[in-house]
Amino acid sequence: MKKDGKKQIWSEYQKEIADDHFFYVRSCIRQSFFPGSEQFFLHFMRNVLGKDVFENPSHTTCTGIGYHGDIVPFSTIMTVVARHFALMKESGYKNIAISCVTSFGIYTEIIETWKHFPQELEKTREYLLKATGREFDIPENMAHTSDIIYKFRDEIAKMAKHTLINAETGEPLKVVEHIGCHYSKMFPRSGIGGAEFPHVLSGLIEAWGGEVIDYPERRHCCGFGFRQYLVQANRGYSISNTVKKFESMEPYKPDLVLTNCPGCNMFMDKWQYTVREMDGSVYGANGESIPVLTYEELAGLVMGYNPWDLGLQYHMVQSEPLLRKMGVEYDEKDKYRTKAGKQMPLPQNLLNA
Amino acid sequence: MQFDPFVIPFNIGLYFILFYVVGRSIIWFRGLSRPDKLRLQRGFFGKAFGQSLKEIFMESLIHRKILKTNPRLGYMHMSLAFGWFLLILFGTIEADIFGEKHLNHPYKAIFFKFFNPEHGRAGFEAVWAFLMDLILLFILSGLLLAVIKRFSPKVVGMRKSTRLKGLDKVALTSLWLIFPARLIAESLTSGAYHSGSFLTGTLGSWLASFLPANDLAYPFWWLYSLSLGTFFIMLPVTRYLHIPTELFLIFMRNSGIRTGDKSGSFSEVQVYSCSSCGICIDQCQMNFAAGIKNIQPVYLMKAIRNDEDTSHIAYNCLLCGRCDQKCPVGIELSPVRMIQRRESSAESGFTNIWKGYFRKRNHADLHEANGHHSYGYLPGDQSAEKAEVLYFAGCMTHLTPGIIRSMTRILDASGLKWSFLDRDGGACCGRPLMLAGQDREARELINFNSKLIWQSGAHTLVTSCPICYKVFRESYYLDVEVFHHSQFIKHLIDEDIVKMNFLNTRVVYHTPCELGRGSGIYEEPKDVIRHVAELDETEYENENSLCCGGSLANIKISYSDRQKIAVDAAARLTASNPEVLVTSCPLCKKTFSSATATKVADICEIAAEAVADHQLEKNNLSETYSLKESVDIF
Amino acid sequence: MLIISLNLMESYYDLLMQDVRFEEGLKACMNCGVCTAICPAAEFYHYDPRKIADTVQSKDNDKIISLLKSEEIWYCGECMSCKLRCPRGNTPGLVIMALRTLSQKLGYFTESEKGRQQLAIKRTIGENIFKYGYCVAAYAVNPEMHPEQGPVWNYIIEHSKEVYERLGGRIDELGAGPLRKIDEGAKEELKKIFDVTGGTDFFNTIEAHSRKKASEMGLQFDNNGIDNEYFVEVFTANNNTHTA
Amino acid sequence: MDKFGFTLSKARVIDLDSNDRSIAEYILRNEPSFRLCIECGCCASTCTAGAYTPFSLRELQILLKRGENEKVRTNIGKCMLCGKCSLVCPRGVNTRNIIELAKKAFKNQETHAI
Amino acid sequence: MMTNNVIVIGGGTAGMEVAGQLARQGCRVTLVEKNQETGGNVNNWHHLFPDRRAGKEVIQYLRSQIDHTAITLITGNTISGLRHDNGSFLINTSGGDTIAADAVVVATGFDLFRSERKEEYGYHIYDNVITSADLEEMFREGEVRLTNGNIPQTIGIVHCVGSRDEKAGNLYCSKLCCITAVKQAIEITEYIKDARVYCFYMDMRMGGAMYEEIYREAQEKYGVNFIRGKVSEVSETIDHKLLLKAEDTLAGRPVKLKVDMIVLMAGMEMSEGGIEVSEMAGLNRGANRFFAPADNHFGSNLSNRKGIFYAGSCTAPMNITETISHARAAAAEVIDYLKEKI
Repeated sequence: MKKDGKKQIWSEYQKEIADDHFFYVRSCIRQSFFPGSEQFFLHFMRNVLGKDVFENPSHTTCTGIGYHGDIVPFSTIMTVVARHFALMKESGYKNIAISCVTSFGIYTEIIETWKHFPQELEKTREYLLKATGREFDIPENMAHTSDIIYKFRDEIAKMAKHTLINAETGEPLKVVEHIGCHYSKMFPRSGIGGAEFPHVLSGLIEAWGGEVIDYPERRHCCGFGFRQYLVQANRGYSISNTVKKFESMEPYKPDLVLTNCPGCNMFMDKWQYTVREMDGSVYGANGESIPVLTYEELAGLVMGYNPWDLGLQYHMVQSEPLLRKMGVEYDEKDKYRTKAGKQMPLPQNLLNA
Repeated sequence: MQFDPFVIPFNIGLYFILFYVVGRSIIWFRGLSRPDKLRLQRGFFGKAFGQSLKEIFMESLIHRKILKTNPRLGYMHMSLAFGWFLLILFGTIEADIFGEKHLNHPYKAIFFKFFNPEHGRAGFEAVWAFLMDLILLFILSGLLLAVIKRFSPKVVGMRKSTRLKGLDKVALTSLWLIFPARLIAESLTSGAYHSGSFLTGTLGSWLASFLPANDLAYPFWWLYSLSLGTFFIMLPVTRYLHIPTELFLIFMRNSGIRTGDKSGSFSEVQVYSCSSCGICIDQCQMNFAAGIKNIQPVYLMKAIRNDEDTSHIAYNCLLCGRCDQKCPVGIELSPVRMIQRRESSAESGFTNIWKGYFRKRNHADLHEANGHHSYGYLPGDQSAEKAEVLYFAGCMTHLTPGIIRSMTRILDASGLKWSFLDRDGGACCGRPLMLAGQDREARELINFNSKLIWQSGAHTLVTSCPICYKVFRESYYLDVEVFHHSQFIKHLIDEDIVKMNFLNTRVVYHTPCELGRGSGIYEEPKDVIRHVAELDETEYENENSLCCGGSLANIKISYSDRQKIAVDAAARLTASNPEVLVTSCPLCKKTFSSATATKVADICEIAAEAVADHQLEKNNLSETYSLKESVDIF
Repeated sequence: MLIISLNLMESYYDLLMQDVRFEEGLKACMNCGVCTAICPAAEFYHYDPRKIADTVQSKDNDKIISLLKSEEIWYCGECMSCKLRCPRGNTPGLVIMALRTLSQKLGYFTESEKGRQQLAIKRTIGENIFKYGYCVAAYAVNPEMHPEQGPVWNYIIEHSKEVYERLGGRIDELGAGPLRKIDEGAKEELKKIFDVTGGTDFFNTIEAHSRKKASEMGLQFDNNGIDNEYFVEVFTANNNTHTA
Repeated sequence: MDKFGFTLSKARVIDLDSNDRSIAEYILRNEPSFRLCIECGCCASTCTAGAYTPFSLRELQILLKRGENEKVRTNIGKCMLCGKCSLVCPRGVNTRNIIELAKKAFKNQETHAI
Repeated sequence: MMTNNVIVIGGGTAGMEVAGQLARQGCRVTLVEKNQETGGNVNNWHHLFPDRRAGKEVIQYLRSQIDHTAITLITGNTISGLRHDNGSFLINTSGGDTIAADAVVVATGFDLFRSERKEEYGYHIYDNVITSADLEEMFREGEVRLTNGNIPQTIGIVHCVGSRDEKAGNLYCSKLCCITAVKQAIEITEYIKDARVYCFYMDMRMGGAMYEEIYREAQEKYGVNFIRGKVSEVSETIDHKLLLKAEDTLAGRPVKLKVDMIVLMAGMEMSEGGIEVSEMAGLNRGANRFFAPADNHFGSNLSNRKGIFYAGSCTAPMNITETISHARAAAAEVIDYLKEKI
C-alpha cells in the first residue's frame, strides 16, 4: 500500500470549512443513542475553542429517515430543510454545522437539486412561505460536525492527554474508520478526501497517533438501509451487511471502529451483540467485541475527558479494553452514577463487560 | 497304431477349441429370448437351414461380398478360408483312403505325410498328392497377399488396414506359420523319401540335395503342430473367433433373429463375427472426408470385445448407415452402436471374465440412465385444432422458413382442411434423444405429441423432417397415415389434387440418411422431382447415398469436421454442375447451403414453385393458413 | 379506475419523468453492472439495480407496471453507493425512490409483501415526525420492537431520566439541547409543510390503500396505532423468497 | 429467528475463489468448443424447450463456467437435444455435447469424483 | 520546384510520417518534439497488435522516414508561441528560436489516461495495480513480476479505464484498449505458464482487421476468461492480493475475485501539449477535448484556421495504421494548400 497515492487524492478533495459562527442542527439518532457526543462537541467548540455555535430550539428533524423510508415526498423534505435555512437566516447565521450524515446528505442533495432544477427551488420558496410565512437563503458554508473536528484535529492533538498508541506495547492502535455512505458517496466533493479514500476520519486517527486499517469492505454500507432496518422483517439485510464488514475487518484485529454517522455507529455497535446471540461470532481480538466510538467520543477520550461523561457505558460494546490500551484511567464506580452521583443498578450482559 | 509326441500340441488345441465353441454356443443359445430360441430351432430344422449352408459356403468360405467390393481382398480371404477348408476336407479323405484304416483320428489327416512318407509316388496316389499340393499353393498365395496387406494395405486395394492388439499378433504369427511350416515339413519329408508332388516334391528334392532332409523334417512337423495348437488356443481371445462365430451368426440371422434394443446373445455374436476386414472404414465419410479414423464399427466391435470405454466411439458417429450396407458379414452395425449408446449411459452391458474367454452381464437399471431429466414443464392442457391433414414441420424446419412457406402453399393449393401442429414451435419429436440412447426421456416427448395428434382427429400426418418421420413411423402409436412431405406431394400429384408446371431446371437429388437408408424412401421423392424438373443421376444414389454431415446422431463431432464432410459431400453430389441440389430434409438443406455455391432447395420448395397460381385462386386461398379460418370446403 | 385511465392517458415512464429524482437518476444505462457489483441489496436480495434501470429505460408500460407491483423495488437500502460509480452518471437509487413513490401513489405497493411495509414505516417514523418533531426519538424506540438493540437499550429506557440527565439530555424540557421537547409551534409548522407539499396526502394514500388491502387479506386494521393484525403482519411477515 | 424476528442471509455474490469449477473443467477437457461462447444468446432464443420454460443454455453455460452449478444441475435435463442451438451458434460451439457432458459430470459427481 | 517551410508540431508517429512525406515532396520541414527522443507513445509499447510486431520496428521505420536533408529536427522543445502575419506563421520554441513557416501541421497525439484518476481502482495506492503501459514495460524487461518479486498466477484485466466514463470525464470509447487487453492477456499466458487471466469488459469492441480472430484465439487457445461487467472497485486484502468486485451481467449476479495483479486498460486523452497548442493558435476542440476537424468526412486533416493542419490521434483515438494513413493524408492536404498559395 502506497501512501502518496492517497495523499494525492486528499489534496484534490479539500473543502472550505468555516472557522466560526455555526448554526447547529442536531441528529435524531446521535442525540438519542449517543447524547454525550453532541454534548461534547458543543462544549469543545464553545468552551475549549471559544467558537460561536448557535442552536435554534425550534429546529426539528430533517425528516431524512422518513424520506429514505419513502414515506416523505421530496418536495416535503425540501421544504422542511428550507425551514431550517430560514431559521438560520433569521438567527443571522450563514454557516451550517450538521450533526448527522443522513441530514448532511439530504442537505447536499437538496442544494444540488436546486442548482440543476431552479424551478424546484422556486416551488420550495412558495411552499415554505405558504406554510410558515418564512423565507430562506442557501447557507454559504455547510459542514458535517466531523469536518469541523477534522479542521481542528491538530489543536486537539496538541491538547491531547492520551494518544492512539498502545500504552503497553508502544504500537499505534489499529483503527477502522467507517464514513457512512451519505457523507460523500453521492457528492464526493462535499466530503474531505472524497468518497473512495475519505480523510475526514483517517485524518483524525493519524493526527492522534493511530494506524488506519484499510480492509476490503471498508467502503461497504453499514447495513442500515432505512426500511431494511426500520421494519423487523427486513433486518436480515441490515445485519448481514454489517457482518460482511466485520468478517472483512476481523483478520486485521482492529482495536477500535471509529464512525462518522450516528446510524452506522448504532448498527456496528448493536449488531455485534445480535450476531453473537445468533451464532456466537465475535470479531475482536482475544474473544472481545470491537468498541465502536463516534469521533466526538474519541476526541473526548484523547483530550482526557471522563469516559462516563461521554456516555461510553451506554454502548452495547463496552470500551474498557480500548481505555486500557490508551492508558485512560477511569473510575469503575463512577460508571453508572447519576449526575448527582447516586449509584444506579448495573446493566446486565453487555459486551466486553 | 501310428503316433508321435509332436501331434500333442495340435490335439490339445483341437479338442480345446471344439469344446470351447460348443460351450460358447450353448451359452449364447441360452442367452436368447424365448421367441428367438424358437426362431433358431425352427430355423435349424426348417428350410432356413439350407439357406444358411448356402450362405456359409458363399460368404464364410468363398467371401462373395468381399470379392464383389474388392476382388483382391476377397481372394485373400477366400484362399485362406476356402483353401484351408478344402485342405482339411481332402486331407481327411486322403487319410481315409490311403491311411492304415478308416475313420482316423483328425491328426492323421493333418500330419498324413509324416505318417505316410512314401505316399504319392505314383498312380492315383500321385494325382491326389498333386491335388493336395495345389490346394496348399492356393492357400500360400492368399497368405502371401495377407502378409503384403499387413505391411502395405494399398496393394490389396485398402486405404487403411485395421490396427492389432497384442494377442492378435501372437495368433496372427501362429496363423502365418501354419502353412509355411506344413510346406517345409512336407517338402523335407518328401525330399527324404523321394515322394511328394509338383510343389512339395520339387522343393523337397531340391532342399534334400544340400540339406539333411530327414533330420530337419521332424522339427518342422513340431513347428506345424505347435503353430496349429497355439492358434486354436488363442482363437477365443482374438479376432479369429469370428471364424466359428460367423457360422452361428448366419444360422441366427437366417432364422429371423434381429438385433433389438438391448445387448444380448445376438448382438454379442455379431460383435464376435466381425472379421476386422475394415471395409466399414472405407465406407465412412468421417474417415475419407474428415480424416477421423478411429471410430468406425470395426473399432467399436473391438472396443466392446476388449471391454474398453466405448462411449467416445459410440457417440462419435453420424449413424448414416453406409457401413451397414457394405458389411460383408452382414452385421447390423448401427443397431449394435445404438445398444452401446443406450448402455454406456446406463453402465450396463457385458464385460469380460476369465481373461476374456467368457463374458458376464452387468445388470444396471436402464431407467437410471441420465438421471436429470424432466419435461414436466410441457403444458398438459395444450390442444390441437381439428383437421383432416396435420402438418408437423419439426424443429429443424423452423430454421428453414422457405420449407414452411412452400408446404403452406402446397397444402393450401390442395384444398384439404389442414392444420399446422407446431406453427408456434412445438415439442421435439424425440428422435434426437433416442439417437443419444435416452429412450425413456424420448418417450415423454412422444407421449406429449401423440396426445396432440390424437386430439386433432386427423387421418393424415405430414412432416417435413425425415428425423421426425422415422420416429413417427417407428415409435409413435398413432391412428394416422404418416407421410414425409415428399411422399405427400407425390400423392397429391398422382391423385391429381394439385397441378404442377414443369420447371426447366436441371437438378440432382440427395437422399437424406433418415429418409433413405433410415426409412427406405428412395423413389417417391425422385418421382416428384421428375414431375417438375430434370433429374440428373449422381454416383451416390439410394443405398449408396451420402450423409450431409449435419446428422443429429453425432454428438461428439466438431463443427469444422462436420463442415469438411458437408463440403466433400456437396462437391461429390454437384460434380455434374446441376442448377439445384435438391434434398428432402431441412437439416441437409441447411448443412449444404453453407457448403456449396450451388443453389440448395428442398423438394417441397421446387414443388411449390411449380404449383400453378390458379390452383390457389381456385380455392381462393392466399399464401396464408387461411383454410383454418375458412369453413370446411368438402 | 385510476389505473385504467392512466393506462389510456399516458405512459408510466412519463409519470416517472414528472419526478425530478428520476430525471436526475436515469440518463442512459449501458448495463455495465458497476451498481450491482457493490450494491448491499444485490448482495443478499434477488435484486439487480442494473436490470431495474434497463427495464425502466425500455419504457415498456407492462414491464414498468409489474415493477411497481414487484417486491424488488423495495429491496434497495438507499445507500446511494451506485451514484458514486455509474460511468453514465445515473443513480439507480434515485430511480428506485421515484418508482417507490409512484407505486404508493397508485396503490400498487400493497401488491407486494415488502411494499405493504410502507404502512409500518408511516405508522412509526411518520407518526413520530408529527408527535415529537423527530423521526427517531429515544422514548419512541420501544425495546420490545427492537430486541436487537440489546440489554443496554432496555436499561437506558428504564433509567432514561438519569441516563440522559448525566449526558446533557433534556427530555420533556423546552429550549435547546439534546432530546429537548420541540415546541408546539414548530410541530405545527411541520404539519403545515406536510399539508402544503402533499406529504399529508401521501400519508393518507398509504393509509387508504393499506386499509383496502387489509380487508382483502381479512386482517383487522385500525386507523392508527401499531397493535392491529395488519400492522403486525406487514411489520413481521417474511415469506423467505427474497434472499438466496 | 424467534428471538429477533429475522435471520442472517446467504450472500448471492459469485465467489470465483471458492466456487467449484470441476464440472466446467471436465467439460472443457472433453469439449474445447465450450471456451468459444460469446454469450450472444442465439441458442437461448431458438431453443425448443425455451419456448415452454425459462431455459437458457447461454445462462447455464455461464453459470457452469462460474462454478454456480446448482441451477444447472436442476435445469440441464429440460433440454430436448433437438440441436437447433448448435445450428444457430455463430461460434460453432458443440452445444449438445456440452449438455450431455454436464449431465454425465453431475451423474459422476453423485457417484464418484471426476 | 517550390520550396516551402512547414513546421510539424509533435515527433510521434503522425509527426514523423507527415514530416517525411512533406520532405520528399520538396518542402523544408522543421519537426518539433517535446521529448529528447522522437517516437512518442510507441516508445512505450513493446509489441503491437494485431501481429505483435515490435514497437521498435515502427520507430525505426519512422526514423528512416525523417532521415532527410530537408528536415530539421528540434527535440526537447515545446511551442511557446504561434502567430500569423501576412501569409506565414511565426512559431517560437521554448528553446527561444523563432521559425517562420508557410504551413503548420499539428501532430500532438494523445496522452494515456492518468489511471490514478479512477480512485476506486487504487492505482498508485495498492501494490500490483498497474496499467497496460506498465505491463508493456515489464514485457520489455522480459518478466512479469509482483512488487514482492513473485510471479503472479491470477491476473485481472480491467477494460475501459478512463473511457466511456462520465466520472473520468470521457464519454468516448478509446477503441484500442479492448484489443490491447486481448493482446496482453495472450502475452501474459505466454510469459506465465497456466496463469489464469480474467478480462472484465463492457463490450468487446473488436472492430479492426484480425481483432475478432485474436479475441477468439485468446478464448480458444489461451483459455482467457472474459466476464461481462465493469469493475466497480478494487481493494487490497490482508494477504496482499487484490479483491475485484463487478457484476457478472450475463449471470445477473455480483461477482468477486481475488487476483495477484490487476492491469488497467488506460484510455487515450487529448495531450496536454495539444491543449496548449489549441489555446495558442485558437484551434477548435470537440467535447471530447480532441481537436475538432473542419469536417468529419472530407476534412479530417483541416483545422478552423487556414494553413494549420491536423495529423494523427490529436483528432481522435487512432491505431498506428490509421495514424500513418491520416498523416499521409495531411501531407497531401498541405501540398494542395501550398500549391494554391503560390
